[in-house]
Amino acid sequence: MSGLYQRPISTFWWLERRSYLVFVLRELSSVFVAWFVVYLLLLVNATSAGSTQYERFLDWSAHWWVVVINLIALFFVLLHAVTWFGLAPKAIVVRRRGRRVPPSQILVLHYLAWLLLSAFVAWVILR
Amino acid sequence: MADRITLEVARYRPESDSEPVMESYEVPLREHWAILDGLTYIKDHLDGSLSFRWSCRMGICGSCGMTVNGDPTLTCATFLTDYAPGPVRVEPLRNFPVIRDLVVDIGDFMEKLQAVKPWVVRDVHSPIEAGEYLQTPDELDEYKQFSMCINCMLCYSACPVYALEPHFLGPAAIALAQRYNLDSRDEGAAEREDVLSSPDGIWACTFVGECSAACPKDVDPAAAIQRYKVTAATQAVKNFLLPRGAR
Amino acid sequence: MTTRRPPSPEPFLWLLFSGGGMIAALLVPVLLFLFGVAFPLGWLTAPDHAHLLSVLQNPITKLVLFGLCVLALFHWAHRFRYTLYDGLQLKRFSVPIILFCYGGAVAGSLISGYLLLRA
Amino acid sequence: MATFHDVVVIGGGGAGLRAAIAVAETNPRLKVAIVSKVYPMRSHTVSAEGGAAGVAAADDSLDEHAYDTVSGSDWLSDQDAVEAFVAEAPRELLRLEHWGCPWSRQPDGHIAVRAFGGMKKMRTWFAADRTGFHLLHTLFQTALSYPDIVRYDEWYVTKLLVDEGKVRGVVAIELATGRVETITASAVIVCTGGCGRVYPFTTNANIKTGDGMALAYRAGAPLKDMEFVQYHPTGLPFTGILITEAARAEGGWLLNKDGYRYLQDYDLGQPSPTPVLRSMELGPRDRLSQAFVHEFEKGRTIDTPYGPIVHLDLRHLGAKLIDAKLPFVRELCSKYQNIDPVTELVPVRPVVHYMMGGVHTDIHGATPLEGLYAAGEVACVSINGANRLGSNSLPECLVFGTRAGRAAAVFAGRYGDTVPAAILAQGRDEERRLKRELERHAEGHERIADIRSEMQTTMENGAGIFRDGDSLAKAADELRELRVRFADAAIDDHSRTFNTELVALLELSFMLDVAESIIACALQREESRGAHQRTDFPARDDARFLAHSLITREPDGTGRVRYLPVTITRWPPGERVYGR
Ligand SMILES: Cc1cc2nc3c(=O)[nH]c(=O)nc-3n(C[C@H](O)[C@H](O)[C@H](O)COP(=O)(O)OP(=O)(O)OC[C@H]3O[C@@H](n4cnc5c(N)ncnc54)[C@H](O)[C@@H]3O)c2cc1C
Ligand code: SF4
Ligand code: F3S
Ligand code: FES
Repeated sequence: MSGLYQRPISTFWWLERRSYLVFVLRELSSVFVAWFVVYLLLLVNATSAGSTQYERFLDWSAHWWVVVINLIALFFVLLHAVTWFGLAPKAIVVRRRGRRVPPSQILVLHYLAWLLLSAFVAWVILR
Repeated sequence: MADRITLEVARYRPESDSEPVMESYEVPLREHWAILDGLTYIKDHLDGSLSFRWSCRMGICGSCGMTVNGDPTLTCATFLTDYAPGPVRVEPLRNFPVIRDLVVDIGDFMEKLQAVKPWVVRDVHSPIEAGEYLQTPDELDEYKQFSMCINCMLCYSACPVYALEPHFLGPAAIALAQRYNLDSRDEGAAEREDVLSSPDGIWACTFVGECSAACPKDVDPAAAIQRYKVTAATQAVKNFLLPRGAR
Repeated sequence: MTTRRPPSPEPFLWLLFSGGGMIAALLVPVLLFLFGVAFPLGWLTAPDHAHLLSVLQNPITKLVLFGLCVLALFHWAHRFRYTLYDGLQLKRFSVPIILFCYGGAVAGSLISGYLLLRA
Repeated sequence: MATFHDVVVIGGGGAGLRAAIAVAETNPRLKVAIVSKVYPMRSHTVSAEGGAAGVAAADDSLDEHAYDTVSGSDWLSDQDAVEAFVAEAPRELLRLEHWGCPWSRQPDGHIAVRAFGGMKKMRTWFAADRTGFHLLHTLFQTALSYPDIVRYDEWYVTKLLVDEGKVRGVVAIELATGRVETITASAVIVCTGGCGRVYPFTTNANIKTGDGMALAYRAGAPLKDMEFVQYHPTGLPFTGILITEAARAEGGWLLNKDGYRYLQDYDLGQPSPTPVLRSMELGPRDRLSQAFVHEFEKGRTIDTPYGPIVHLDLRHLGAKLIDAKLPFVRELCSKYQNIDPVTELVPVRPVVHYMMGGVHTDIHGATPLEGLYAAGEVACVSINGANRLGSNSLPECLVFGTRAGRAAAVFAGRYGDTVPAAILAQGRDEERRLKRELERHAEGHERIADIRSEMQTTMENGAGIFRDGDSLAKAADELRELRVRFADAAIDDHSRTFNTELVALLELSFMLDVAESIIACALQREESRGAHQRTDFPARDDARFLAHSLITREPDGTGRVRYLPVTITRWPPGERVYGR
């Protein structure tokens, strides 16, 4: 066959379509999930090291740049949560009495679980 | 409404071009005219050398997929008026080698399709005289959605993983494998597992989801892939935990 | 009898990834909001040290946090690996990428285990 | 260069795929190839919507299916063929079920059947309203499981190679490269489908250009009953997209401009709220299309930019039934007509749909030319006679595809792979001819599309739902002129790679042959029967024309028509009665 043309793929292919960009951002959310683990471990470390260390951590966490990082991280983590719940019903097929539970119901259940768990965690911490 | 619209069409003539060039044509803008009608108008009246595939012009044969204004589209099922006042960019489907103008090479998919064994596999085929295999409407619903694929290749064209990783089995082939896996008459799931659950199979899919967004027949190949990931992962855990004989 | 390939690690990695994705989606937003935003900005008063320590020292908390850390790290490792493959088209460096990602997850898991046990 | 296969099947539609599988099943040692101008799953079978008939219900019988088919054909079908057909259809449909076809089911898991036009019992198997799509994909995917079936996808056959009265292969162009190759064989099965594109307004896909009819005709095989062209009563205006008969079988009504169910005026029974088999909207297609023309003449149709229309009313069926049984109809209406049949009337008009005629074969799919077989819409066995019943065509593809495949396998098994030198020489000649055509037409002046559309208008005016001696004679003259103009047709495309304009040119030349044969046969048949309605000879004339017309090509290129008696086994010709 004379010359097939193969379209080159640009390094920035994910800028070509909005949906690709959202996808890449969604994938990048994992970096912020990892960041959160680091942040959490710092908190754990400080807490177990005593109240002065804990106060130090609180002060550090209030630095403007730490807050900015965390705000960005929160945005990405929320993006992660929303996209994750949005896609979960596609993978999960639940059957009740032989009938398939509609995906919309599964979605609602996910959000409910999210809400309850978040409230519970907040209660444990703020109690 | 203006009565004409411009189509910018990608032309690629392998004998003379090293890459596609865009050419503009003016075609009538009429109600009910699909993009495809614009292209056939060009071929019939303006330039007979434009090459593209089409056949049924009712959205079922899967021939006429192209990239319209950047989106993978069935050109017989999208209408010029939706793009008015234009211009409309018509290019070949992305992610496939271009043979000529708007015609792409889908040989790769045809091989992958065969690789997933899209046919009923059974240990024992019951004789025709024994009548049909019973299948309730609910059992039919289990796989029906995945049986709607017209092999139009829009999903491959939309999937960035396929663009980057040509060995990726891809959405439609996996959806069709699932169509048989979920069919109550089929017993071939184990035979398909090796191909599906390979690094170039489902695990290469990062759930971009664009395949399902592009699919004109609501096959939802992304769902097929994710569901199979759950199945394959469960199977792998089982294989890992249970000794060989007990499986 | 069909001959099987040696079991591939992909399904297990994917399970870890999915587990991490789910637990991260459920727990991380609220935790990050409280400790990363609300307390530092003074929207809410941070819990006192004694209370937090007692929560932390509860074995159930330790278990949950350990699970969260491990799964979330593997979630990152898996997703980040593919982001490097696809987003930056670095698949040709897959060996160092795999080492970096999953190695990082394993190391992070060990550290988190140590820190949580000690707490 | 030449490749050999024991059996070459031209066409990868329902008939071609079934035939190829039958060859592989009959004799696994044979090498079989499918040559198709489109990927098999793009073949036109994919568009079939309504269903496939085969006796399945307990209250039904083979005899009743046979009788409906024979009377539906206006007694022009061969009854031995019909009997074989109805006997084997259920088996073939079941086999397809075993291969995975997602037939619609009853709650208990058995196959569901629906009513169809001209059928006295419910016996049409369906897969929602995408029957052809599911049938074709099932066949194609099943064919993939036979490693011995070789495919030439997107290869265009230009000629059958004949030596000493035996067909020994084909010449085909690989579209992707423009390469011309001789593919030799011991037997060739033509399964190239119909020729609706000879007319301007048709349900048929772009690829249905009668290639196989012309290939066989040029090779010396006769065409049979070419004057019988089926108009389907319900096509969408402009696009010609089919609204399946299943829409009426599920209870749809045809209304004229006054909202009146006009079919009651045409001896098709009395209206009732629920569908009655073989009555009103469930009458046969020829009668329904003819009724439309009469309504038009009475001024009771509705004028639109795309011609006169009547309305198909599905509103009383409700969204639930429409979504369950006619989802594709709803999709097509909303996509292509911007209407929702749940709440709105669907505009429809008769549209060219199917060729009853085709390559003359016996009940084993064999043509009079040794080594040449045919099956599917391209062939005329004949079970369809003067009018095909809806849902008989898909099972016909299966039953006679199988039969042709078996017969060809047995025939080819007796040959070795030595191919006469004369065949190879012919192949090289054809290659040179194609090259010359391209060069010659590069200098041409007439647009292919212009000639084609004039041919189509000629056919519609000359041999439409109603025709007469004058209109046919005029059409014959016009076709002769078009042939002259065709010699000067222009090709803009000088590339070898995927040259669709060359294909269009070759298709047009095939269509001109087919068009001429339709006109010639229609001129000679001085009676009205089924889909062939002569206003100058309005009555059926069994004394002269209870016979198949056979047209063969004379050395000078003209067609010669003769007649072959109809085989009658158990159902002597009678009156066609519907609605009573
Ligand atoms: C819209 C529509 C709806 C229908 N609905 C029904 C229904 O509900 N029930 C029913 O029984 N019937 C129905 N029919 C009729 C039925 O679908 C067709 O008669 C039947 O599918 C024809 O199948 P086939 O295999 O003969 O040909 P096709 O499916 O048309 O296949 C022809 C094949 O030949 C190949 N070919 C043609 N020319 C060449 C060449 N020169 N070189 C190489 N290859 C070539 C093509 O590539 C193709 O693969 C319908 C028809 C239409 C148009
Ligand atoms: S899954 Fe959808 S988009 Fe992909 S080939 Fe099938 S029909 Fe086309
Ligand atoms: S777009 Fe591609 S990555 Fe997966 S979900 Fe669809 S196949
Ligand atoms: S032409 Fe068949 S899908 Fe568009």
